[in-house]
Amino acid sequence: MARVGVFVCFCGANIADFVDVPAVVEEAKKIKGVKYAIDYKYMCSDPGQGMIRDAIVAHRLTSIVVAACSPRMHEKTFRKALSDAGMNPYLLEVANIREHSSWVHQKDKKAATEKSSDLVRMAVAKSIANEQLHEISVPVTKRALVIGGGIAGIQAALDIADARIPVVLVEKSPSIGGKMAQLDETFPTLDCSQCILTPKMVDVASHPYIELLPYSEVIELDGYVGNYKVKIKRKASYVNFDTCTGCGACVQKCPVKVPNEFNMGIDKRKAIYSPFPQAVPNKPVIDAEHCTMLLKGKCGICAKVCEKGSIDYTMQDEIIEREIGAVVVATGYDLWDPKPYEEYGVGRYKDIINSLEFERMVSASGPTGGVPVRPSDGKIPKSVVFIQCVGSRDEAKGIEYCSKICCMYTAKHTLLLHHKVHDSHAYVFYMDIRAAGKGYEEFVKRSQVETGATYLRGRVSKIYQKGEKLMVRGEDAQIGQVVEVEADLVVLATAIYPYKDNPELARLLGISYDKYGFLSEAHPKLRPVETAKAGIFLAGCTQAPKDIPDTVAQASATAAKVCGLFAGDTLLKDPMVSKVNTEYCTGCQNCVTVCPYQAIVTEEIPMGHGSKEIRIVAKINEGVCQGCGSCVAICRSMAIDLAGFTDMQIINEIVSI
Amino acid sequence: METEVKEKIVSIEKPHLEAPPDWQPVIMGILCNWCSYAGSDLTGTSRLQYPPNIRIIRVPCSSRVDPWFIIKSLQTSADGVLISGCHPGDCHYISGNYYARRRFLVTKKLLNLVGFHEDRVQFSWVSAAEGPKFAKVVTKVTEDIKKLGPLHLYKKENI
Amino acid sequence: MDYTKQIQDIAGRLFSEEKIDLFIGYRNTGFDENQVPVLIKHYKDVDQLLFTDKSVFNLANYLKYEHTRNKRVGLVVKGCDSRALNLMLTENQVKRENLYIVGIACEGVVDETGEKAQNCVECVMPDAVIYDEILGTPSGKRDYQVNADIRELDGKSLTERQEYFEEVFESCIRCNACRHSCPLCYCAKCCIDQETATLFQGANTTSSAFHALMTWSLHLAGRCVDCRNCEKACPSHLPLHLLHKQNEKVIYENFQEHLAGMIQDDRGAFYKYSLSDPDDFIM
Amino acid sequence: MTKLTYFPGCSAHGTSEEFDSTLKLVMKSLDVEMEELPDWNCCGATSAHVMTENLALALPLRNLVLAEKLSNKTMGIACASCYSRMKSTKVEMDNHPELAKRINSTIIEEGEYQGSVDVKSMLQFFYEDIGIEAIAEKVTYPLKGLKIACYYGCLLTRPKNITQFDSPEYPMSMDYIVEALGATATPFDFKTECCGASFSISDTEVVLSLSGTILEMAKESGAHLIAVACPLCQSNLDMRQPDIEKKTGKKYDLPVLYITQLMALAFGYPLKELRPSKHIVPIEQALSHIGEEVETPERKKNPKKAVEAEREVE
Repeated sequence: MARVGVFVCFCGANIADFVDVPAVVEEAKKIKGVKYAIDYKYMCSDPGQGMIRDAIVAHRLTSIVVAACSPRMHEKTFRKALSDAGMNPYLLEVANIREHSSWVHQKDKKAATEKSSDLVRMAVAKSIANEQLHEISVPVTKRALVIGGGIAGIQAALDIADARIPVVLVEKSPSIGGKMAQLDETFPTLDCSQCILTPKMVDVASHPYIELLPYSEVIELDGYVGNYKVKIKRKASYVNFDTCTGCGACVQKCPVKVPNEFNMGIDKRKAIYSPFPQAVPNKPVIDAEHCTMLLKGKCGICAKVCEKGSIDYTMQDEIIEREIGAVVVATGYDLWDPKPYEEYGVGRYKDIINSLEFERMVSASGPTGGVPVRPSDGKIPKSVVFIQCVGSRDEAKGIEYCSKICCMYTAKHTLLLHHKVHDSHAYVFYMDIRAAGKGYEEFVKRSQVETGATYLRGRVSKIYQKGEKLMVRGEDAQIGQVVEVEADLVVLATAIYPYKDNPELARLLGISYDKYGFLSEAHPKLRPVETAKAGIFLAGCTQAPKDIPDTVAQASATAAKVCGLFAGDTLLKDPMVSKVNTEYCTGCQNCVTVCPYQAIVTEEIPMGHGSKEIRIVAKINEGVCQGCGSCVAICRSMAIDLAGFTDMQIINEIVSI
Repeated sequence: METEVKEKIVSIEKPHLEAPPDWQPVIMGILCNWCSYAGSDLTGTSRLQYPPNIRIIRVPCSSRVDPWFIIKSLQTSADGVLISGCHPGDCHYISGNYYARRRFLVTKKLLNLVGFHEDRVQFSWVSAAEGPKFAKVVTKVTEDIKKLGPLHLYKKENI
Repeated sequence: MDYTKQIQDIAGRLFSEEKIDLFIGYRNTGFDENQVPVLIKHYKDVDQLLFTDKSVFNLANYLKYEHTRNKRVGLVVKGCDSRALNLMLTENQVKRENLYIVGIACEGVVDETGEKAQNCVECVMPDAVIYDEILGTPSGKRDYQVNADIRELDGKSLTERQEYFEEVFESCIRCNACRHSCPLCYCAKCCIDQETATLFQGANTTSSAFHALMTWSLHLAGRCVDCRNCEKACPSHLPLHLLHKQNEKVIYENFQEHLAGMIQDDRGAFYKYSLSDPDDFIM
Repeated sequence: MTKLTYFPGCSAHGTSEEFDSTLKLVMKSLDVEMEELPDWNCCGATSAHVMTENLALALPLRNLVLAEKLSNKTMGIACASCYSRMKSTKVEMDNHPELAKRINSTIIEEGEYQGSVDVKSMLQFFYEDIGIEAIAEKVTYPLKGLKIACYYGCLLTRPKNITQFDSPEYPMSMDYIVEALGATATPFDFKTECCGASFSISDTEVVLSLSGTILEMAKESGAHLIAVACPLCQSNLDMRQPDIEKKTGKKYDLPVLYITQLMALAFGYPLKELRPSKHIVPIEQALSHIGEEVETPERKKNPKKAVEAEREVE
């Protein structure tokens, strides 16, 4: 027999002024099952909670109703009061008579009082059906997966590993380093990218807590926060990394030449290659698409010259499985393809390049030995036009958003150009200079003063060839005239675009992405590094365009999140999750399709008691279930119910008035 | 015109007994925890007034609402039902309100077929920031139901 | 339409090849020209089988019962029956490998008056959509048409509809024959009989009938294939199809022309959604 | 036998008769039956829509409605300006039914607009409905050796959302046709640049400078002549050429021929059929290049072979 205690709060004047609280108490006393009802000035205060605790003991109450402010406000407080009195905290129900009554019916005290009584009645009815619930504790596998070996992935991996948490770092290309490894110098300090990055790369390789899986891709992830299982495909490198010494003899002798991705195809690499001199791991891989041996079955020079005999043409892709507790996604970005800008003659003129190509040219270790040259004739350009916002901030031909870093690196490029080719002159077509960041504005100023670059505010409308030169025609909005600039080289600041495989990756991870393919954070302001799926975090340009400092900061933030997640041996979880009554379950599995979290699996149970025949029924994975109740509402046989919001509780509420 | 039609319906839809002069409708409000319930709290904190006829039930998500609850409400206590959830795309549980939306439409139409006025069961998307909207919605629903008069159809006490 | 011979041959063949343990078909009632379902267990009985335009019942219904479970069953399905079967397969109620399905390219069956039955006149898919072999020449999918009675009801005023259905619910005796005759009502324990539901309602009242039938039809919304087994089973001859047809109409018109069980692994309309679903009825 | 409704527009019966006549020849050899739109009216060109939008829509709409009375599915339009007006009217009408109703009401005695007839420029018709291969087949006198700069002007491919044909900035359809005729299309950046047509009377200076650069660049590209598909382009580039030469002091002598004239020639019609007399800049000299040896332009890489192509073995 239920023994409900009702505690009605004055909330100072907030409730008392517009609701006849004593009347509500009197009404409450009449409700079937209510053993004790009382009011007090501030139920949430210590004495107020004290009253609850004492009453629970004194009147052997089986459930508690507090009529006060919104449960979103003080539910936790009162639950604590219950557990302090040795009662299961989930036997509490809150009747929201402040937000839902006293504050919204201030002109009609009678009606407000009646309504409050009804709300109490409903709460009592519900509380009678309440069950004892216990927080679910989920075990945690204390190992993190980091997807992407760019600066974001590297930073996240190192920070997590430094907390003595094992990390699996997966990188799709043969070496970690990402886009940052391709850069020459970095704004606003102009320190050389390689010099600050490569030490970190080496740390990754040598860190006892990091398992580096280069030339690999994540192909499957199941499980839930703290208990993920990941399948990783390790692509065949045809080189045995254990025995290979990285001497590079094979690379020298390889007769096949193909465009070098790392250098944006400006020069050629071999079919067996390691992307760049400081690569980590510094072992070559064979590019199966181009290797004569693998294509035609003859050649095999690399195998001949390899003293260690590390070359193995029969190597196959292997699938690696790991158990992990959390995931950091750091897949970075691609450059947007400026094909739609036909008026620029993109693709028709060799001497129009994108900024990353320029970056490679001016890089000391780059294909042109650090001097920018015209791809068409190899001459050193004297007049260079930089065009900003190619794709960015252009709804018509490109994308709406601002790529954030172009203003800065273009300023950097003008400086680098000035340093490498002293008698050169830079023209910059821009829309706005966006230099928000520590030392950024100063840097732009500096570059303008040092290089004397001509900044033209306006869009470029056409580029055409005139003799050797490229004629760049655009508007100079400040003088309101069309200007034509004679250029030897044109550099397009093409937009940052999400890594092309993001949507596919997002699908297999079960997280969401926006219309461009950037992975979506859980909350734009308050949860910028989490995804909607617990235990999966985002770092770097995979979430939005970012510069290096922001990327590193976000990467470290994800590390902090992961460490927090792994702080205890188990995760505590709200017990308001679905449960299956296998007796009624028909195994139609509609709930499986409806569940947004893949929290419902199937299990086989005996047909009847002691029976040999088996049948399939639904099984809730409490760790994953978020308690939305979608499955409950669609379950025709009412075999699923949601703890805390059971059919019985809700129907009780409905019929109580 | 609209009202005329309603008058007609009112007069017939309560064949059993006339509404007492001081009659006040009971409206069952089922709100999702993350958007609409929060929104209704905001209505309170910003002291926006609305008619006191609604009785609010909190559910985690509009997708928790089994059409059965609606039928039950109409069969037992309520003269009208209002169900409110997160705007499409804002569902705290990713897709809950999309499933709910389908069930709501079908339920509404089915009830209408068997003789319930469309306004008896209403739905709304109210976000956590839309305190004023919640007040507006409740006021509208209450007025609609008042026009329709008390619902005796299939109520147990009439059998 | 008469496939008696072929079906007898097929059943015979299946028994002789020991492909099946039992065969579900139709036979004569013995006292009038109507037919009843029959479960054939032995080769010798196959000559009882027949199939004409009086073979009205949906035999898929018998797959939900104990005595067919985990047996190798051969059965005859018309277009509508096969759609129900499709859903039962999708919802894991039967195992495909246990079935030998004799599909019929149906030309429509007759109702008690001897006229072509309404659901056959309005049938969207007369041919079996899933089968091991099919009898007759498939005529393909037809255009969806709104049920005549629903169209008529739409014309009526709210009040007329309300009075009409009040009578319908009043005449229901809560015998649950509709439920038992429906191949898609296979729940171990129907929600209507569960404590939560029964707790607050009188036994056989208009109110409880309203509650029961509404819930029932909503559980079949987006799943009902309009075989009208329920209606044939109803002792009070309630126009149960009205509820289903209304739901079917709303779903077809609003949710990408969804029709239940047309393709395999296509679940009911309530177990999926589209971003473009109508939203205008929501404030 | 393809059938086509033919909308000549004012210039085809005036300044650009040679376009009209050669077009008919070409269509004959491509066995397309052209049926001139009976009782067609002015498209309104640029003047109408500076007056009122209604007029600018009503005038073309009448033609569209008339065209729907004929059995043909497509209306081919000679003049680029007429084409632009018709097509944009069609798009407007198809996308805004209530607007369509309103405008239609002003010319209702001509009939109800159905939107059943498709509107195409002659270039578009050649490229899409006839096809490059079909054109190449008809060639009996290949224009080998002839270097041609194809000039599309502003309206044939723009605005993209109206024309829905070829690339708005760097179209190639005419170039392909020219190649099909055996000639060489030169890489020409100014193929869609403005020639200043609308100023040809009001502010000639503008025309001189704008058309000037076009000729300049065409010459740069090494072309012997310019191919056009629009009477206004033709008249501007051809008629103004002497003045431009006077202004810039350069000698271009770049004859400006209609694509149809070149096709007619390649299809084996005698030179006189091209009506050389109609041209300000004499065309014979340029045409004399036919038969000269030219370095064959590099073929496009077969994408399938791309991997192979970028892969080189020492």
